[in-house]
Amino acid sequence: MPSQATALSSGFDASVTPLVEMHDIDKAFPGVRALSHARFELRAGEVHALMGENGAGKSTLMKILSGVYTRDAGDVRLNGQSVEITSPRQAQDMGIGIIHQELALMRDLTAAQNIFIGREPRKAFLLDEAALNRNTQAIFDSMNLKLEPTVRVETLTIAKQQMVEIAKALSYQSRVLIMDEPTAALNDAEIAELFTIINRLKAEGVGIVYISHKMDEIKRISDRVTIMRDGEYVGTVPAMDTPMETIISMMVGRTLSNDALVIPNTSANPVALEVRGLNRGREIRDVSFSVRKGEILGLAGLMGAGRTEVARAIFGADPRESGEIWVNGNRVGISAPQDAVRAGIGYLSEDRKQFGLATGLDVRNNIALASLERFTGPGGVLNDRGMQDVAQKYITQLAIKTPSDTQEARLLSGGNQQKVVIAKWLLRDCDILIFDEPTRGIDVGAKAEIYKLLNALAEQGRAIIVISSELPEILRLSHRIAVMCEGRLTGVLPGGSSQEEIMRLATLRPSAVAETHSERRSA
Amino acid sequence: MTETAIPAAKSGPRISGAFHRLLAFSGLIALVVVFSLASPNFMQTQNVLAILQATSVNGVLAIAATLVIITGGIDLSVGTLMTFCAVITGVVLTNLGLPLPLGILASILAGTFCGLVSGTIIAKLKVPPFIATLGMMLILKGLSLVISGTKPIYFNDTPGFNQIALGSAVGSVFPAVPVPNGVLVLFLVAGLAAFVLSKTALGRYTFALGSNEEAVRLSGVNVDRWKIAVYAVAGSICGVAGLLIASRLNSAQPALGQGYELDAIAAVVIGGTSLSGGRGTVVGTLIGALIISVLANGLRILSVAQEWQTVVTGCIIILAVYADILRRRTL
Amino acid sequence: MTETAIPAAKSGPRISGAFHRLLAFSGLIALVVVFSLASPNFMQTQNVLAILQATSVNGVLAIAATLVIITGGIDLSVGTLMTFCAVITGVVLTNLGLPLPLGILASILAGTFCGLVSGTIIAKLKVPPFIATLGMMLILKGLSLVISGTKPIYFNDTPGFNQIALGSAVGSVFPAVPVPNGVLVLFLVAGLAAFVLSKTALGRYTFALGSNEEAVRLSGVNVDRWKIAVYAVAGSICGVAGLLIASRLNSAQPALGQGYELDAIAAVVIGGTSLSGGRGTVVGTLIGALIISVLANGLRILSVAQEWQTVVTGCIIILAVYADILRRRTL
Amino acid sequence: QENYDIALISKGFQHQFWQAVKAGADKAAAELGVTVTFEGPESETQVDRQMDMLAAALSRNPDAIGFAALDSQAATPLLQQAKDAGIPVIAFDSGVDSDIPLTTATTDNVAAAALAADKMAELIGGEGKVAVVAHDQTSRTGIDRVDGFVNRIKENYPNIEVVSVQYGGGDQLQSTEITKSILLANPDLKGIFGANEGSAIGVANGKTELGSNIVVIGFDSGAAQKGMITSGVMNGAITQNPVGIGYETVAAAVKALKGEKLEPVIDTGFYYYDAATMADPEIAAVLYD
Ligand SMILES: Nc1ncnc2c1ncn2[C@@H]1O[C@H](COP(=O)(O)OP(=O)(O)OP(=O)(O)O)[C@@H](O)[C@H]1O
Ligand SMILES: Nc1ncnc2c1ncn2[C@@H]1O[C@H](COP(=O)(O)OP(=O)(O)OP(=O)(O)O)[C@@H](O)[C@H]1O
Ligand SMILES: [Mg+2]
Ligand SMILES: [Mg+2]
Repeated sequence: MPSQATALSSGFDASVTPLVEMHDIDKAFPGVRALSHARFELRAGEVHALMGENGAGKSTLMKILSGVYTRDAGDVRLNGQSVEITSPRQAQDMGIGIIHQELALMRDLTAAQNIFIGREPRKAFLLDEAALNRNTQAIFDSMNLKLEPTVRVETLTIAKQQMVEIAKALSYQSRVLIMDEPTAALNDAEIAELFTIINRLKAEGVGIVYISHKMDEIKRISDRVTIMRDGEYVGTVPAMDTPMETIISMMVGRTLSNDALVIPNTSANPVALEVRGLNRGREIRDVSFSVRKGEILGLAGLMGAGRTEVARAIFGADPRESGEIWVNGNRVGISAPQDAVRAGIGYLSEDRKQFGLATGLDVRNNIALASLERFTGPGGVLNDRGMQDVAQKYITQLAIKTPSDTQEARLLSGGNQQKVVIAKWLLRDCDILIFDEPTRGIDVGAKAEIYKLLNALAEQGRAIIVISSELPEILRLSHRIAVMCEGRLTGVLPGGSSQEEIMRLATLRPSAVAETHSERRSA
Repeated sequence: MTETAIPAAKSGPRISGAFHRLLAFSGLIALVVVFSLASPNFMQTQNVLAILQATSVNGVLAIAATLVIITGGIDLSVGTLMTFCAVITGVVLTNLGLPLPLGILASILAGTFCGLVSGTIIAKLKVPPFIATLGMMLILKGLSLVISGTKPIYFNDTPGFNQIALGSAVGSVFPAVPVPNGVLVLFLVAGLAAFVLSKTALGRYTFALGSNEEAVRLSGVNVDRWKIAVYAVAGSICGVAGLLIASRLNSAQPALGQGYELDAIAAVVIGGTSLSGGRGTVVGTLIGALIISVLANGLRILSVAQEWQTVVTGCIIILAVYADILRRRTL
Repeated sequence: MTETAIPAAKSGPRISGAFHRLLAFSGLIALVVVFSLASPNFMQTQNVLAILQATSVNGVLAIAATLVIITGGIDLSVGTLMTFCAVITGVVLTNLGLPLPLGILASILAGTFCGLVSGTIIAKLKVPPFIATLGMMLILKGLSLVISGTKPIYFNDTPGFNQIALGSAVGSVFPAVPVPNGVLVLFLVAGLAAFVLSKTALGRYTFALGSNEEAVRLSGVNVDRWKIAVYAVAGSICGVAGLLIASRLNSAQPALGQGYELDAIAAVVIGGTSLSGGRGTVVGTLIGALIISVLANGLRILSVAQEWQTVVTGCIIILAVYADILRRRTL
Repeated sequence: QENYDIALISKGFQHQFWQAVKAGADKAAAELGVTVTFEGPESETQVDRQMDMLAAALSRNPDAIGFAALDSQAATPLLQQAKDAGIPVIAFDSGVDSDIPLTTATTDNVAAAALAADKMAELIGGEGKVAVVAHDQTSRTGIDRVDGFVNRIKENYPNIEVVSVQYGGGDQLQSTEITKSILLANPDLKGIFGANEGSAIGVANGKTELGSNIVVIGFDSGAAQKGMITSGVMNGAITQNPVGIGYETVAAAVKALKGEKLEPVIDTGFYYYDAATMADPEIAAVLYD
């Protein structure tokens, strides 16, 4: 194992007082020791990445810093002063802002109302809605974000919701800005935009904590990396000079193999799923494609291209105006998800909190949720024992970090929640699987695990559609790549195509002039 | 209550909010049209005024309930709180013989105070709103009886008192439309509540709390304080309802009030406010309250047997709400 | 209703579920202890049996309400549905003169059918549960009066009928503890409901629906069917309540029932089931129902004046729930 | 003298009528040196709640019980229990179909309502349309008073038509709304009978609000109704003697406890009163505030 415990202040002048110091932080939840002697340090003007596997304690540590949780033990210093942070309000007043991993928006309010909640501009005791929207527009403009301040958050895709959260955090003009997986739902263009903002803030002397499972991002923007494992501090290393493999092995405690993509020849396999002339309004326009048995079809496109819409329409989650769906050469009528599942189609939603997880149920029942009839005996009595066994199997196989299979799903870390939802579909054993952003919020180790799993499923002869906004992921997995833009399928590429080819199709706009970022910028 | 979160308004152009709102009247208008055709007596000025008058107390209570329901809470105590406020007014005006303005003030203060107490129990002690306001409902019911000595308190010594609900300031200017003051009070309260909801910080937090209380808390807002404020405002509105009913009956009837909460909440829900919080309008609640009174009045005007009135009311409430759902779905 | 998602259990080791559940009795036990000390008559067999008897109808209704509330819905029609079922039994046994088992069957089938209708309106027409069951409540109230001709139907021609609630199968074996059959029925229904909730697919879906209905739908589950099933089962339980009350009064009282829904829902919520769905227990509901009857009985035994009974009941309901919240927080 | 504990289970609690019964009972209790408790359910439909109250009262082991049955059959098992325990039972307000109660202190509601019909007929000149606003469709008093009124009209006054009978639960506000809609639906209506205190006041309020001049006959008394009769809004009303009912019930219980013989029925009587007769000593004695 490479040298880990590099000095905390590596690469920095040790005489300057750090913005934030956290020492020996402990935090336990019932049945879980989330943090144990955790350590962290942040300086003004640096981007400090916090890395670790799912459930390593990253979010918990940052929630302690931002006043959401109180620590059980340890010391937090701000500008060298010991502080007690007991509420989010207090953290804000101290200049600590956070973008939470799990979106915390008020769905019935508008974007602007969300951003300025608690700090609404007033005019003689009344809310000044005009100023509110103006200020919001200014923030959106500075982010090059094309969004109406008056749009209700509920109607936004998670990517846009994530952008609203970012705008909200920026509006506080904090000295310390914590970003807990801000890019999990973003596409490349938006990520680039975010990084511009980060660099600007950095130049202004803001200290930024950056949590992400996307390895490439770490190299691109962070100055230092602190690695955590199982709630403990592992080490802090300079981002530039440390090889990625070292960071990963510090995270997972072993080295990961990085298998190259092997594209099997599936052209002779029978078609498993065929979609013909799918249409709905402006979101889905005449989409037709097919997937063969044993094939992984990547579905690429920019945010809002309509990939999720297509998947939901196939699955019967949303109505469609026209279009036929054929499974194994037979036309199937799908008007509700249960029809799709009966036809052997499974769909993993991109929004686990809203559509994937029954947060009040425990891990076991979430995994079994789509397959309950398999465990139902005479008289409707459930075989809980059997459910427990399969739950245990998936907890082991996917390395789901949970004290037991009876832990409530909402208490798991974000990435582990995602694994639970994946397990649900693996257990259901569908012949056709549509995975919408399956690795959102999942750590490198588990990601590799899931890639392996998808490959194994394909080898077993299943047809798989993977929707992902991460091009490397699409390229790493897909045997063929379908690309969408503005509701249309703009092309299908063979596996191993280049990023440029995909991007060309993804921006092949059928519609006339669309506002571009550069136009906005000049405005 | 869980609502299916199918992204509804995905296709088709958005139609303007005003038109949308106009259509919300459709259930009400349908009822009015049917009753007008069925009975010539229905649309007479006097009957229309009777309907409005009949809406006033329930309408005001329903507005109070609307505020609380938008926060995602519920208030079962609106009815008995109204009675309690009426009794307090009775004590102030009749038993203590103080002047009218003090009686009015006492009612509203009593309502505000009780709302504060409920709100505090809910926000600080984390007792679910259903339980806190159920407890309040019982406590206030008992206290009204205790304070009044289980007897009505009459306002015979305060001559102007019954003008609050029954007089007609409008009628004294336009004798052709003697709209009772009680109805004016209803519209005044509605206007104020709508204003508070849309223009003030209190209104903003009311919606925010019902939308995602945890998010509001994480945004550093003092959630408890605002929640208590909402219950207090709702309480003060119940105080207004107490004045209205006392004025109308020219007495504080200590035994009245229980059961009124169901009508009030029904008006709110018929008006399209969701019991899970985060959304709702005062206009919707007014329409809901009107639907209830129009139904009751119309069926009586048609001399439908009482047991059948109940059956028909049940059916029409379901149908009205279903029509509203269909309308929203197809738009 | 929004619940603050503050991580409740902040520190300390997990204690076993059984111990936890035992502590939930604490509010009830405290009440029993206080009343026993205050009055020697309270703990006498006869009075304990009277309390249990008084719990039976509300307890059964509360169990029906529990199922629905766990799905995130609400059922306001439990009280009038109970009455409707009693009236149907009256028609079958007295008016038609059919044999007792058919009367029992009729009550349960009537309940199931009405539950099916409510469930269908909710699941298929997407009418909010509050409105659908409010409508049902009114429809059934009216229909009970219509069918019975607004008069009670007596069961004098069916001699065994009043044994359903009043007889004592236990007493015929152990004469010292003549537990009325009505109480046995309550425990039987509770046991069955607890079994269904914890061991069967229906139970699992009940919790899942209340937890995240959309996630269940997207798991390929026929959400509508299960939802309708829950309301139907709840309806059949109301049918049992109808038998109990009819047997106890030896008559079907057509005007009874409205207002009973509030007591039933109160028992559910006092028992720790959340109105936002996804969690709840039958045992909790039983305790909630017992707390309500013990309170009513104890205060009467102590000859507390009726208006003060109400006040004290309100306070204790709030306190009992608050104590439960404190207990969960400190564990 | 022993301090007897007497439990009165009535049909209601909050209505002024029942409060007047309670007042009579309290008066007797004070005079006779006994303790009295008084309880009744929320509404007169809640037969089972009344059973719970009776059961709790029995558990208390009182010396005697006064009982106004909402449904006499339903109470039979508990009354039997009282008898077995040697607790004397006095019925009040309405009879119990059973030989357990030693006596019944009551009014004949059918006859009382029939008297209201006679007065109504007299005041409207023997012809025209009338209506009834009653408190309850299923309770004994509700049924008796509506039947008493309607049947007397049918039998004796062929030119009078009862166009509507509606029920407002004894709630003043609801009865007001009902009255207004009846008046608006029947502009030629001559009179309305309000079958209990809340209904009667509601009817009078509805009449005032619409500025109508129909004949209103009420039932029971209370300060409001007396005021309305004085002011002429209400033409007159039937009153029972609730204070007397309460008083006689307790007195009978004490007699029974002392082993004295009781009459099978104590008729406490009813009266028609109007502005002219209200001050008569005989009437004033049975009116209450
Ligand atoms: N409120 C809670 N109650 C119980 N356990 C919790 C709670 N919050 C977090 N945990 C547990 O604490 C551990 C650390 O969780 P945390 O959310 O900090 O992980 P993370 O490093 O952010 O992971 P991810 O990358 O998946 O977001 C996990 O095992 C999680 O299940
Ligand atoms: N809940 C919603 N309400 C309104 N519009 C929506 C909603 N969800 C998506 N849309 C719109 O529908 C279009 C297609 O969105 P969709 O989520 O299908 O895109 P996608 O290709 O899956 O992109 P991504 O998943 O990366 O966001 C976009 O214009 C989006 O703004
Ligand atoms: Mg995390
Ligand atoms: Mg998508």
